[in-house]
Amino acid sequence: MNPTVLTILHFLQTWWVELTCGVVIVAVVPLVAGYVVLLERKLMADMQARLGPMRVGPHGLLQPIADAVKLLIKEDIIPAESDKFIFWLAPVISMVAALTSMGAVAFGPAFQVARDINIGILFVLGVSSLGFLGIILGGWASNSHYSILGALRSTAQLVSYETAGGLAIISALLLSGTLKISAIVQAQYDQHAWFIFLAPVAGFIYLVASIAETNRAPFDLPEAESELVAGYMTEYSGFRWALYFLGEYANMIVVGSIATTLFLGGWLRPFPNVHWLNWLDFLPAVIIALVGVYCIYRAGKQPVKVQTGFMWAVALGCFAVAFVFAALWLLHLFHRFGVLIPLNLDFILPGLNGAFWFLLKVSGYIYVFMWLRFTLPRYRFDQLMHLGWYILIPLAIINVFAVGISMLLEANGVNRWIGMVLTTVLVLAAAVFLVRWHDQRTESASTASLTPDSYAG
Amino acid sequence: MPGFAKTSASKAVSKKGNLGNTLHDDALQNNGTLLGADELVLNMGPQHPSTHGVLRVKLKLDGERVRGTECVIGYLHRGVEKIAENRTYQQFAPYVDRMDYVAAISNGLGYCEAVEKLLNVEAPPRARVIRTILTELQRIASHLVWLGTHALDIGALTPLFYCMREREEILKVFEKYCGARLTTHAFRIGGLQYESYDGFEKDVERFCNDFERRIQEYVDLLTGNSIWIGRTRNVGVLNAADCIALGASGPILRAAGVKWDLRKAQPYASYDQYKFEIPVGTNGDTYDRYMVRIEEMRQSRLICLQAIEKIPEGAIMGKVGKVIKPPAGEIYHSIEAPKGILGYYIVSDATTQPYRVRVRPPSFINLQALDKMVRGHLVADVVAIIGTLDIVLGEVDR
Amino acid sequence: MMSPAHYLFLSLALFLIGCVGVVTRRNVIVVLMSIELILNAVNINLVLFSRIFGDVAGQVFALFIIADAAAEAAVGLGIIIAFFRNRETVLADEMDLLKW
Amino acid sequence: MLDSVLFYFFAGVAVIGAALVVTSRNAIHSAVFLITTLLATAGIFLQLRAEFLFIAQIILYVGGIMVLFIFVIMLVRLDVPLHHLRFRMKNLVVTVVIAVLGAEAGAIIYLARKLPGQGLFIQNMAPPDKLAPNSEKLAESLFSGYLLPFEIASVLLLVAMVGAVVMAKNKKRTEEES
Repeated sequence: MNPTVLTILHFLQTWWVELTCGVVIVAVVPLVAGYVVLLERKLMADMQARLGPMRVGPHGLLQPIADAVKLLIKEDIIPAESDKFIFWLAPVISMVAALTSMGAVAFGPAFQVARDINIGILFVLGVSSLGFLGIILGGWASNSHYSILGALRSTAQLVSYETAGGLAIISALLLSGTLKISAIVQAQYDQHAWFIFLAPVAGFIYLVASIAETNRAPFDLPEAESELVAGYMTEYSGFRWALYFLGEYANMIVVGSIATTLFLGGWLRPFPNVHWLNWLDFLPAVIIALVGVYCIYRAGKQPVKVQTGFMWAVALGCFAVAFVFAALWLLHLFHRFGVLIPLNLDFILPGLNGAFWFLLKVSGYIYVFMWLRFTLPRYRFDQLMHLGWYILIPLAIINVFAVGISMLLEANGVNRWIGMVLTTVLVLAAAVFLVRWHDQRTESASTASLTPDSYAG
Repeated sequence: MPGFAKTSASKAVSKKGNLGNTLHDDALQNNGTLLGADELVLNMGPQHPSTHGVLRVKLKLDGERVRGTECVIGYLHRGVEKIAENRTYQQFAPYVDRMDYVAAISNGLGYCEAVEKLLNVEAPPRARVIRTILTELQRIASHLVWLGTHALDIGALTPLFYCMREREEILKVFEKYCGARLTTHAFRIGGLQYESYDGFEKDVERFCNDFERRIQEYVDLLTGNSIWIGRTRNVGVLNAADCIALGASGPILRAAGVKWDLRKAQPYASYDQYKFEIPVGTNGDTYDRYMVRIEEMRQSRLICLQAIEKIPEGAIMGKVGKVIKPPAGEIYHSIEAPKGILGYYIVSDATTQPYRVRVRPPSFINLQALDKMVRGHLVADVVAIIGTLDIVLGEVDR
Repeated sequence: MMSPAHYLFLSLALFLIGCVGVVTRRNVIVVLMSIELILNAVNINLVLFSRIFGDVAGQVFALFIIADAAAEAAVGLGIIIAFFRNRETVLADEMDLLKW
Repeated sequence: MLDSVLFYFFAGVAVIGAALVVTSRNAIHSAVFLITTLLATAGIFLQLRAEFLFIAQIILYVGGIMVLFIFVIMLVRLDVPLHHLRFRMKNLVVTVVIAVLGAEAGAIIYLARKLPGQGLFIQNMAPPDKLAPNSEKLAESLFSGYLLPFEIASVLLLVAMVGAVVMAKNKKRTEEES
């Protein structure tokens, strides 16, 4: 055979999981992001006593596709005095960064593009933080005051909160002792606890910082629609705007993945070490099947025939996925009892199960984002900076020390949980002190006519 | 860093504005500094999500700090006062609904009472009580719109929908009463055209009973929320002296601690028959105005409940002829509209058409306070302050 | 397989381009950026040698250089802002107060 | 095979980016191209098995230093037309650079012909696992043998930070406030 073909085949054989994951990330994430938007609108509607999108498809299920089509065929407007090259480049940076960083995220023990880099978590962090170059450049290139104000806000906000988030991550990395994603998850397995329980304050700080990094409410100042119209996206429309939007939602998934990996046990199921709970491994298949059953139950109540059909289709899809899970499980059983099947699919079942749990946790994390968005008003810029620099960053630094101390205590034979509780109480006391101190400070400052400049924060 | 960007006012409107692009040929003459003393002029509106219509505010910014403002109004000017001079008194009544379209009934009440005063007739007691009920419902509706949009401006998405849900109930009552929801034209000069419909009392009572619980929902979402407090407390402070100097009225004045409410001070309609409190604040900041308006909604609810207890029987129309021809003279009548003191100054030359109608619109006068309130605050506060002023551009521009 | 010479050539190219930038550009910010290019070229060399000899010391020094570049950028840009505030220019040949 | 494709890709991007940094008229464009160059260099680092430096380059250089640059360019107006005042000896400098590069290229080709696989042309560098796991090795080295330089570097950064804050602070405003 032709040696080139052989090389290519060899290449494919070595890298097929990675390639498939890459293709899936590029092809599916935009769709998923679209459905995250739909989910957000539905949840928002539910919390606001209304229905949300209902027109396109049953319960608006086809809304993301309609939105995508609409955005694609929309006129592409480039402002006359803008810097065309950078105007074109900025949204692309935003989205490419988000999608690339997803490459190193391990969605399950088997699904990861950059499988073995030993700086995995740093890669995800670093590359996803490149996305805001897109924001700042886009804001600058649009040649609009709103845009540039949004871009400047975004820069200041990201720089501040990435510091806090990074310090929170260091707490978790202290516990895991490695930067490799699979090893971090393994460490949580070995230590019999998710790191959120060992470093709760760090988890909380990362939650806040990640909301700020993804520009979500209550930290959505760079795109605060009531102040800056749309912030850095003001001049963008059509598909470029969609790229920004996509980048933003992909970024949400990325920070959710980081948080899940570091604090929520990655792809581990709840209580992975407790063997009498091994039946939980069936749960993904059961849950998906139950969703299918629910769809059938709802299908009978649909007012229109098309919708009934659609619901049935969704249900069948769920059953198919559940069947894949179950079939793989059965294969696994066969394997264990000596029935040999020539395919080596051993890694797929834990992989799929892991992916299920992982995505479930990420969804939970994103749900918290949305919930906060519907509930809270928006911070003002100086308040945001003060929260970042006067409270979160000192607290994160203190927390790094606290986690270190509790690890030292554990190494010296103190029960881990006692050490954890002690240090956490100390950190919380520090937090209370910081908040009090800051409140007093702002109270005295508010009497002065001018507060210090907020960008310098 | 202060003063990150500078473009002079003339530049902002000329073709320039790319901060740091190579395209500027006038950069040398203009010596464009971005740092230091000069200001960035930000044109907020007339198309802007939170200027509540077509208000345009030119903000002079240093960084994000506001150094000065200039309001440009008139984008919604329709010449309502001039139109009045070519309409009969009855014909003009629907026009006043289009001024403050969020509180159309209050506008109508003010106008009808002013003309009645000019004619020297009084609406019969039944009409006056029904007017009071509808006007108080309208006050609640107006405050609900204010609360929802104000919260939305500050970034809380959800209260808007809760507020609209309750406002919908009020608008349903209006619709049942006179067929219209927004610009109702509910009252006529001399009384009412329509009898209250069957079950009017019951509808109002049901709404009022529900409403206490609903207010609690907004309060739960906002009042104790530290972000909300941070965004509103000490923001846009306007003390009593400033309020009086600027002519600010309504909740803005009361939030500054001045207990002035025309419903008590110069009772009109049937307000003298009911017991209610005038809520006042202390600091005159945005938070106080919020609290005052929330409390006013509660008081309006109490007024409604008292009023439906005893709606007197009798005629609903006073002794007003088909053709209204007031004697020559002039009259000023003012009422406490949801947004402040709404006054009508009408000059009659003893014809069927007014010689001149001048409206004292509360929004317009309250808007004067904007500049004083926003100086030294951030851009985000401008939005909060415009929200707390509760302006309606239809009334500002007329 | 790439030989060290390839990397050294790349490094030299970046270094020289950086030098051209430092010498020819008038805009101080671009001059600073060119200096970053030069530092970057040095980093490539250090990392290459660390790879050749299998000794991590080269990477350590590359890390120090990155830290140094950060410090340089911070101070340099601070000076530029301060200068710009006083003289309203960032062009090198207009910074001639000492040329009297 | 894959190695050389990657090398030529990254090297090409780096060199073209660098050339554009120096030649583009707009400072923001320069910054964007510098980011491209830095990212390509990061790719080269990865190829040289310096994973930690790869990510340090991305986080520190691109995510930190370059953002600082862009921020300052946005603050400072840089739009004086450049064509009427040019560096007189530009052509000379460019010629010299091209000559040096050409000489180097010629020397490399000549040497490669003469001494294949030796000296600068060795095919097998140290085994890659000698540097792995990279971040652990680097950390050990940094916190044992190079602890003093490391601390000095951190002091340097602190001094730079203080200096930058002092210099960039607007004196007029601070006086007003106090």
